[in-house]
Amino acid sequence: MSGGATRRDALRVMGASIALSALAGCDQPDEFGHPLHGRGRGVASEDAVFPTTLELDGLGRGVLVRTRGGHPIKVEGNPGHPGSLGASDVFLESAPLSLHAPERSRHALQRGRPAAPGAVRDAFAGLRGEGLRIVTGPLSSPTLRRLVAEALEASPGSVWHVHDPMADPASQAAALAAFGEAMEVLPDLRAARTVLCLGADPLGHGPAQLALARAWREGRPRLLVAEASPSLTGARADRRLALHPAEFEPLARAIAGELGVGGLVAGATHLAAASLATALREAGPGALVLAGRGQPAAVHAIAHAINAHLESSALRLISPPSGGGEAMAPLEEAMRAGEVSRLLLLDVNPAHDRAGFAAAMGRVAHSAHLGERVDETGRAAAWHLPLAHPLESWGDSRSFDGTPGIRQPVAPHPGGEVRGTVETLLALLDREGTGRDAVRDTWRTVWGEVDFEARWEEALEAGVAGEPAPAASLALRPDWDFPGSPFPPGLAAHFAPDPHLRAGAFAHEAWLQELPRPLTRLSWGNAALVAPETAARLGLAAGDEVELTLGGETLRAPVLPLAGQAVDCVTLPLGFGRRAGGPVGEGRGFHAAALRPADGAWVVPGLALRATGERIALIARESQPGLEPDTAKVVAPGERLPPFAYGSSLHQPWPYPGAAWAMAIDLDACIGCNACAIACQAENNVPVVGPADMARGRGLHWLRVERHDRPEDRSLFQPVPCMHCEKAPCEPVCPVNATVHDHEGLNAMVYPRCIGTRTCSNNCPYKVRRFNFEDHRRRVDTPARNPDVALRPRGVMEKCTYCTHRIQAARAEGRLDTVETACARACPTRAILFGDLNDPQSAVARARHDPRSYLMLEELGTRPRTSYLARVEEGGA
Amino acid sequence: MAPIFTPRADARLRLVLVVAALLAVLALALGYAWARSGSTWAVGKPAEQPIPFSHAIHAGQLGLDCGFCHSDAARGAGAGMPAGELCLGCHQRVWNVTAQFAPIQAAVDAGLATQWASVHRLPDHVRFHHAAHLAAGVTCATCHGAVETMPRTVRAETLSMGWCLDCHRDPQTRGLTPVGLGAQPYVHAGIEVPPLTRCTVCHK
Amino acid sequence: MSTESPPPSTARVAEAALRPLGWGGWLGFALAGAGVVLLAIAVARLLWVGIGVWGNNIPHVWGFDLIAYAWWIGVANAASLFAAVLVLRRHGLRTAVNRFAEAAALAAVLAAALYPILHLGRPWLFYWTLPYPNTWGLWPQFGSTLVWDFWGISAHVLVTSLFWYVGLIPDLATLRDRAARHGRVGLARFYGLGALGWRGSVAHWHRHQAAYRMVAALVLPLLLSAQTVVALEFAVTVVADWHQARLPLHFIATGLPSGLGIVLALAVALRHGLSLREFVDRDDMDLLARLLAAAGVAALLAWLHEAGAALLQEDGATRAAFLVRLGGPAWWLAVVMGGLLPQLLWWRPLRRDFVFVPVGLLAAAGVWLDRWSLVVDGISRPRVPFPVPAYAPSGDEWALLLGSASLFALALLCFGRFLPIVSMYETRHEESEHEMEEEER
Amino acid sequence: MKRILGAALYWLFRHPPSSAEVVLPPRGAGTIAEFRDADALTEAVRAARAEGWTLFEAYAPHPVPDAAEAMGIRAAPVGWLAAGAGAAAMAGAYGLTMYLSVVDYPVNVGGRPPHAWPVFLPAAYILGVLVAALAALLAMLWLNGLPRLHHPVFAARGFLRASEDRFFLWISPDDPMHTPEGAQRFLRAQASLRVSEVPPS
Repeated sequence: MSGGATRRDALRVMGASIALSALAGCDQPDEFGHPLHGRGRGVASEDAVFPTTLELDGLGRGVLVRTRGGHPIKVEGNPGHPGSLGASDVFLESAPLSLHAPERSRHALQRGRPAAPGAVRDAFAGLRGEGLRIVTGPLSSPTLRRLVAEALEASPGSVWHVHDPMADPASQAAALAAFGEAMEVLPDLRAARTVLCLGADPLGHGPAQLALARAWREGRPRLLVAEASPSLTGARADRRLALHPAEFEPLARAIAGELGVGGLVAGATHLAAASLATALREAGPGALVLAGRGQPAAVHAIAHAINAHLESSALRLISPPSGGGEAMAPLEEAMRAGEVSRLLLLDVNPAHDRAGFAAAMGRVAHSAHLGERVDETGRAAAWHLPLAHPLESWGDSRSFDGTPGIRQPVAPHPGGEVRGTVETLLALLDREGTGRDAVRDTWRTVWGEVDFEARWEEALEAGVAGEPAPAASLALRPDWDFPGSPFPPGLAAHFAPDPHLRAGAFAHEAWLQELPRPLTRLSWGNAALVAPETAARLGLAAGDEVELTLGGETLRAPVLPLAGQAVDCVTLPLGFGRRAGGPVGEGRGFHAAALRPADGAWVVPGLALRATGERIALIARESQPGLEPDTAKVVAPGERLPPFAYGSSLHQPWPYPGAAWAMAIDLDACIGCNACAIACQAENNVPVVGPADMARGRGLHWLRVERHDRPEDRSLFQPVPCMHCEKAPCEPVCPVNATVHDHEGLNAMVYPRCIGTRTCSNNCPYKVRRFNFEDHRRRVDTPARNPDVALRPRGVMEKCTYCTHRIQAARAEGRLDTVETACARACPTRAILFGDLNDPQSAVARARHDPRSYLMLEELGTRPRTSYLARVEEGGA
Repeated sequence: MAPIFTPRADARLRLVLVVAALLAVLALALGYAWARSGSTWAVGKPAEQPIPFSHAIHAGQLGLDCGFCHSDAARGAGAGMPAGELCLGCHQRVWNVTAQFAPIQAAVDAGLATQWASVHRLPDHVRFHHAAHLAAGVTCATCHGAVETMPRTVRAETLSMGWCLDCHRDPQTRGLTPVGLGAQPYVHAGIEVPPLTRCTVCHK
Repeated sequence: MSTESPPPSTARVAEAALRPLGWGGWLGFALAGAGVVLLAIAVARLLWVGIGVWGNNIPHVWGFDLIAYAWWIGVANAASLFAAVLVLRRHGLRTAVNRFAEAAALAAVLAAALYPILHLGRPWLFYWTLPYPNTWGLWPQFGSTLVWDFWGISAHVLVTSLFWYVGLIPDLATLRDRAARHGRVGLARFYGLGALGWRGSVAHWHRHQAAYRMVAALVLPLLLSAQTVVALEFAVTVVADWHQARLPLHFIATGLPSGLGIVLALAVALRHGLSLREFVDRDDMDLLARLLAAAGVAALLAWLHEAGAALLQEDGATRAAFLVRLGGPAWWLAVVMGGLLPQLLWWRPLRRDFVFVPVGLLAAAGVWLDRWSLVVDGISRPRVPFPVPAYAPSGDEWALLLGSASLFALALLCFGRFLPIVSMYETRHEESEHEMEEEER
Repeated sequence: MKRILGAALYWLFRHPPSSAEVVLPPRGAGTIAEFRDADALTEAVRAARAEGWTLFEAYAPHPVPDAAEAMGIRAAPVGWLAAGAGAAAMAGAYGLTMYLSVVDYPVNVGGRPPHAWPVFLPAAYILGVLVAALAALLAMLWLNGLPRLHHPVFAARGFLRASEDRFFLWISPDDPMHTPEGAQRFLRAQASLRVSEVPPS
C-alpha cells in the first residue's frame, strides 16, 4: 500500500503537470516490485480457520479465527460452543485489533527501565518463597487454577487473591445464605414464560450475553424489568420500571409477600408489586426472577426464594466456573501494613480499579506485574513482564455454563521475554516445558492416558473440550432471608461497567472507544448519567461539569440527562479516566473507579453533587428525528403491514439473472448490542477517525445502529446498512461512474474512480455514505486488516458493500447458498438475514413476504434490497 | 508617421499561432502515447529477486509445468509461490550451488517465507482470481507472456484496466467460456449488457 | 497630424485607460493582490491537507464551497443577462454600463469557476469528468448534473469572455491609435494585438455588429441553462427541501439582485473613482437603481412562491424541511436584504450614490444568505433519524471566500486600469445618431 | 508532401501578404479622402459605386449601416455559420454521449436504461451554444480578413483618427480604374476634408 500512498501523494503534489498527460488518456500504472511471500512452513497462502477460546471476565467463549498468511484477520463465533453459538460480540470482534497495537509491551521493565537480558529470571527467583501473594482475575481455566494451586504449595504462607472489578459480592453472599454453598443461577430464557429482572441485564454485554440473547430470541419470554439505569434488557422489556436503588428491596419483599413465599422475615409494600406478582403467578413454573449486579444480598435471596416457591423450571444452579480466591481488601490492608513482600499480579489492573492500591504497592518490596501493556499497575510494580496476546498463547477456560474449551494460539508467538499467563506461572514454578505442555498435562489428568491424543485433537478441532457443569439440585434453606439495613433515600451513586470498555479492560481498543454506546450514544468518553427530572431540579444540561463527592473522595465529571434513569440515582460508568495503558485509552472521560469504595460495592448512598459551572464537550451521537415518520415500524401482535407498493417508474426494471442479493433486518429481534457494527468495522477495514472528527460528525462506521424512543423509556434499535436500492439515488448524480450497479443488484462503490464530489452522500436518503475527510490508510494497514477489502485514500466515498468480497469468495468456492455478511454472521439473535432474492427458498425471500416486512422510505421508490421486519409490541405503534 | 506593425508582423503572428497549435496537439499525442507505452507499465523490466531464478531453464529447457511450483493457481485466487522446501527438494540433488540458495535456505531454516519480488502485482483495489480465469480457458501465457523464454521474469502486458476489459467485454468471441450464471450476457432495453464488465467482478 | 477639430468626446475614456495609475489605484491593487495571495494559501492548504480543513461533515457534505459557487454564478448571470438585454434592445443605457457589466460578469464567472474543482475530495482528478480516452476504458456518467455543470461552467466562462471581447475589439483599436499618437509604440502594439488589426472599415463594422448581436443572443439561453444546471444539482436530488421543479426559476430570480446590486455599486465606483460622470450620468444611475428595485420584486416573488409552495402545497417532509430553514436566520435575512431593502430605491430622494453602494452590496449579501439557507439549513434534517452536528465553516473556508472576492476585485481593477470601461464606439454611434436627429429637426 | 510543406511555408512567411487590396512598394499605396461625418462618407461610397470604382474601402469610427449597404456588404453569413456550427456541435455531443454510454460501456446507473435520452440533452445543448458563440467570432474575423495587423492604409495621413472621429474613403491602387490623378479628382469631387496619396510602407 505504501507504494500506492506515495503514488497518490505524488499525484496530489504535481496534479497539474499530470493533468496534461492525463487529459491525453493515462492513469497511474500500478506499483511494481512489491514483495510476494513464498509460503513459509505450515503457512497456507489462502485462509485458514482455527477454533479457539477467548475470555471475558474469566469466562470463555468459543470462536473461529480466520487467518491469512499466518495473521488473524477476523474472529467469528464458534457455532459448536455454548458461550457463542456462532455469534460474536464487540469484544470478540475487536480481539485481532490489539494484536498489533504499537503500545504493546515487548520487553520486561524493571522500575520502568528495560531489564538487563536474563534479569527476568532473577525477578521470578525473587518472587519464589515466603508469603507470596498471587493476584489474578477470575479464573475458570483449569490449567491456571492447577498451576496457581501448585505455586501456593511451592511457597509456604502464600495466598491467592482474585481481583474482579465486575464481581458481585452480594449475590455470592445470598447464594451462600440460600443454598449453603456458592451457586450461580443460569437462567433458561428459552423455557421461561415471564422473567422479572430486578436490576438484572441478561441481554446486556457480558460473558453469557450471546447465549442468553439467542435463548431469549427463541423463547421470547415476557420481560418485566425494574432497573435504576437503562439497560439493553430494559430497552427490550415488555414492561419497564425505573426504580431508585432504595426501592428494590421493598418491591422484592412486596412481591414475595403477594406470592406468599415462605421464610420471608420482613414484609413491605410497593405500588407495582401486585401486578408483577400476578404476572409471575400466571407464568407458574415458567416464571423466573433474576436479581442483578448491584442489588443488595436480600434481593438476590428473595429472587432465589420466589423461584423456589414457584418451582421455576427456567433456571439451573451450577457451581460458579470461576469461583475461589481470597478477596482484595485484606491484601490491600496487609500491603499498607507492609506485611507483603512478594506480589505477583497476573493480567489484572487493580491500580486503576481500586483507589488506594497503587499507593499500597509502593510498600511491597518485590512486585511483578504481567500485562499486555504498561498500565497503572504496571507502572506501580517493580517489575513489568510482557504478556502474550490471548491469540498468541496456549490456555484453556470454562464458559459461563462450565463448558471447557482449549485456547490454541493462531498468531505467531512474539517470543523473547513475552509470555502467556500459563508460561509465566511455569516460569514462577521454575518448570521446563511450554504452555502447550502444561495445558495438555491438565487435560491428561482429566481424561486419562487412554486415547488422549485423539480426544485432544478432537477438542482442538471442535473448540469444546467437554460437557457443561452439572445442574445442582439444592433445596432452599429455611433461613434464607436476612433483611439488610434499609437503603437511605437521596442521591445514590450507581457504578456500572461501560458497555464497551467493561471496567477498563478494553480501554485500549480504539474501535470500542469510538463506537457510540447503545443507549447513551456517547463516543470516546463517559458521563455521569442523571434522570431528566434530577437534571432539571439541579439546573443541569448535557455536558455541564459537576463535582461528585462520595465518602470523602471528589471527582469532576460531565453530566448527561438520560431518559429512563431513576430519579436521584447517578450512574457512573467505569472503565474511563485511564492514566496509563496506551494513547487510545489514556485521559478519556473521568475515572469513576476513584469514587468506588474498597469493598467493590456497586450502589452507594450519600452522593453529593454540585455544578462547577464549567462545561465539558461530550461526543454524543444522538440522532435527531428524521423528516419522514416511522422509519422504524412497530406493529401489534398479528398485525399485517401492507405489501410493498413501489412508486411507478418511466423505465422498465433492470433484469437480474443469476443472484439478486438482499438483506432483511428483524427489528423485533435486535437488542442493540452493536456486534454488527464492530463486525462490519473489522471485516471492512473501516478506520477509526478519533474523537475530534467524531465530534465533527465524520465517523466512518458503515453500519450504524439507530436508537428510537419507545414508551416507558424503552428503546428500539435499528441497524442501518446500505439499502442497495435498485433505483439508487446516489448513482445518477455521480459524474464519473464511481458508484454504479452490478449485475446482481449490488450498489457498488468504486474507490479508485471516486473524485469526491460527495454529491452521492447528499442524495442518499438513508445517509449511509461516508467520506474520507483524511487519509486513514496508514493506521489501518496492519497485518490484521482484511486483505480482501481495499483501503480507501483521502477524498473518496465509502459505504457498506454487502460484503461483496465474501460473495466473490463464496462464488469461487461454489457455496453461494451459504454466503453471509459479517454483520449477519455476528448477530447473536440472528436479526440480520442475507441471501438471494431469486431463490424463493432463501430466508431473505421468505422474510420479504412476512406480514411484518416493510421497506424504509418506500414512498421514494428507491426499491431497497434491504428490508425490515417491524417490531412487535403490545398495542403496536 | 510609420505604422506600428510592419508587414512582417502578420507573418510572425501566423507563425506563433500555428506553432502553438502544433505544440498543443503534440503534447496531447505524447501524453496519449506515454500512457499506453509498455515502459510506463514496467513491461519488460525485471525486478530484483533474492536469487537469479530463470523461467527459461525451468519452464523452458526442463519443461516443468507452471502448476509444479505455482500450485494454487488451479484452485485459488493467488497462484501461490513455491515454498523454499520445494526449491531445495530438487536442488539438493541437482545444481546444488549452496551459495546461490543461501537466501532460500535461510528462510527455510527460520520457517519464514521467501520474499520474491512481484512482477505482476495488481493495485490493492483489484481482485484477481487465478482459478476462475483458468476455468474460463485463459492460459497462463495470455497474461504472463512466454515465461519459458525469460531468463529474468518480466511483465509481458500492461495489465491496465483497459487491457483486462478487452477480454471481459466479450470473452466468448475469444473462445473463452466464463463460468457462473452471473457471467452470461443479458439484454436490457434492447441493449446487450456484458456482465463481466461490472465493477464488482474485478474490484474489491 | 490634424488638430483643427475639437477633441472627440470619448477621448476622456481612452485617456483614463492610458494615464498613469494614481495612489488610490495602487492601494486597490495592493489590497486585491493581498487577497489573492490569501487565496493561494487557502488553495495550497486545501490541496495538501484535504477537505478535512473545512467544516464539512455528513450530512453537511457541502458548505461554503457550493454556497459561494451558486452565488458567484448568480452574480455573473444577472450581470451579463443585464448587459445582453441592453445590447439586444440597443438600449441607451448600454453605452454607459454594459461594458463593465460584462466585465463584472466575466470576473464573477472566474471566481465561481474556482469552486467546482476545489470542492472535490481529489481536486487533481477533476478532468475525469471529461470524456477523454483513458487506459481504464471508462467514461463520465453523462446523466450527472455535475457533468452538465462541467460543460455549463466552461461554456459560461468562454461565452461570457467572448461577449466581452467581441464588444472590445473596436475600442482596442481606438486605444491602439491613441497610444500611437502619444508615441507609446510598445503600448500601441499591445493594444494592436488585441485589436487584431481592426481598421474600422464599414464592412468590418457591419459583420462585427452581426457577430456581437449573435453572441449576445446566445448569452441569454446559455445563462439560463448555466444557472439552471446549478439549480438542477439541487433539484434532481431526493433531499426533501431541494427536490422541486421551481428551483431553476428561483435561482435566476433571486440571482438578479446580487448581480445588479454589484453592478450598481461598481457604477458608483466608476463615476467617482475614474470620474466618468457624464458617461454614467444621473439618469443611467436612476434607471439602474430602479432595475435593482424591480429585481428585488422578482426575488420577493420567488421567495413568496417558495414559502407558499413548501407550506401549502408540498408533502409533509418538504414542509418540515422548509420549516427548519425558517427556523434559521439566513432565510429571513435574505428576504430582507435581497428583496425588501432594494425597494427603498423606488423612492427618488434615496436614489443617491452614497445610498446605492450599501444597498447594492447588502442585496448581494442577502442573496448569499439565501444560498446558505438552501445549502446548509436545507439539509440539516435528513429524512431518516441521523446525528447532525452543526456546520461550522472553518478559517480556510472564510479565506477561500475572501480570496475569490479578491480575485473578482483584481480582475475588475486590471480591466478598469488597462481597458475602456465604457463602450467608446457605441457612445460615438449614439452621439452621431443624435446629431442626425437634430439635423433632421 | 513536399509541395504541401512548401505551400505552407510560403503562406507562413510570404511577405508582404498577398491580398486583393495590397500594393507592393515602391508604388504608392492608393488614394485616401477624409470626411467629417457618416453621411458624407455614405454619399461618397454611393458615388464611387456609381462611377464604377470596385476596389475601395470606407472607414468609420462607429458602425455606418447605410454605407455598408451602399457597398453591398451582407452580414448574414456570420449568423448562418454560427447557427450551423452550433447545431452540428449539439448533434455531435449527443451522438458521442449516446455511443459511449450505450454501445461502448453500458452501465446500470440507478436502474435507468443505458440510453436515458432526457439526461443526455442538457450537456449537448450547452455545448451547442458554446460552439455557436465561438463560431460567430471566428466567422466575423474570417469574413473580415482578420487578424491582419499591418495594412497599407494605416500609413495614410491622419488615419489614426479613423478609430475616433474621422471617416475615410480609400481607393486601392489595384483598382483597374485607379490612377493617382483620377482617384484624387473623383475624391475631391466628394465632400471631403482632405485628399491625399497613401505613402508606401
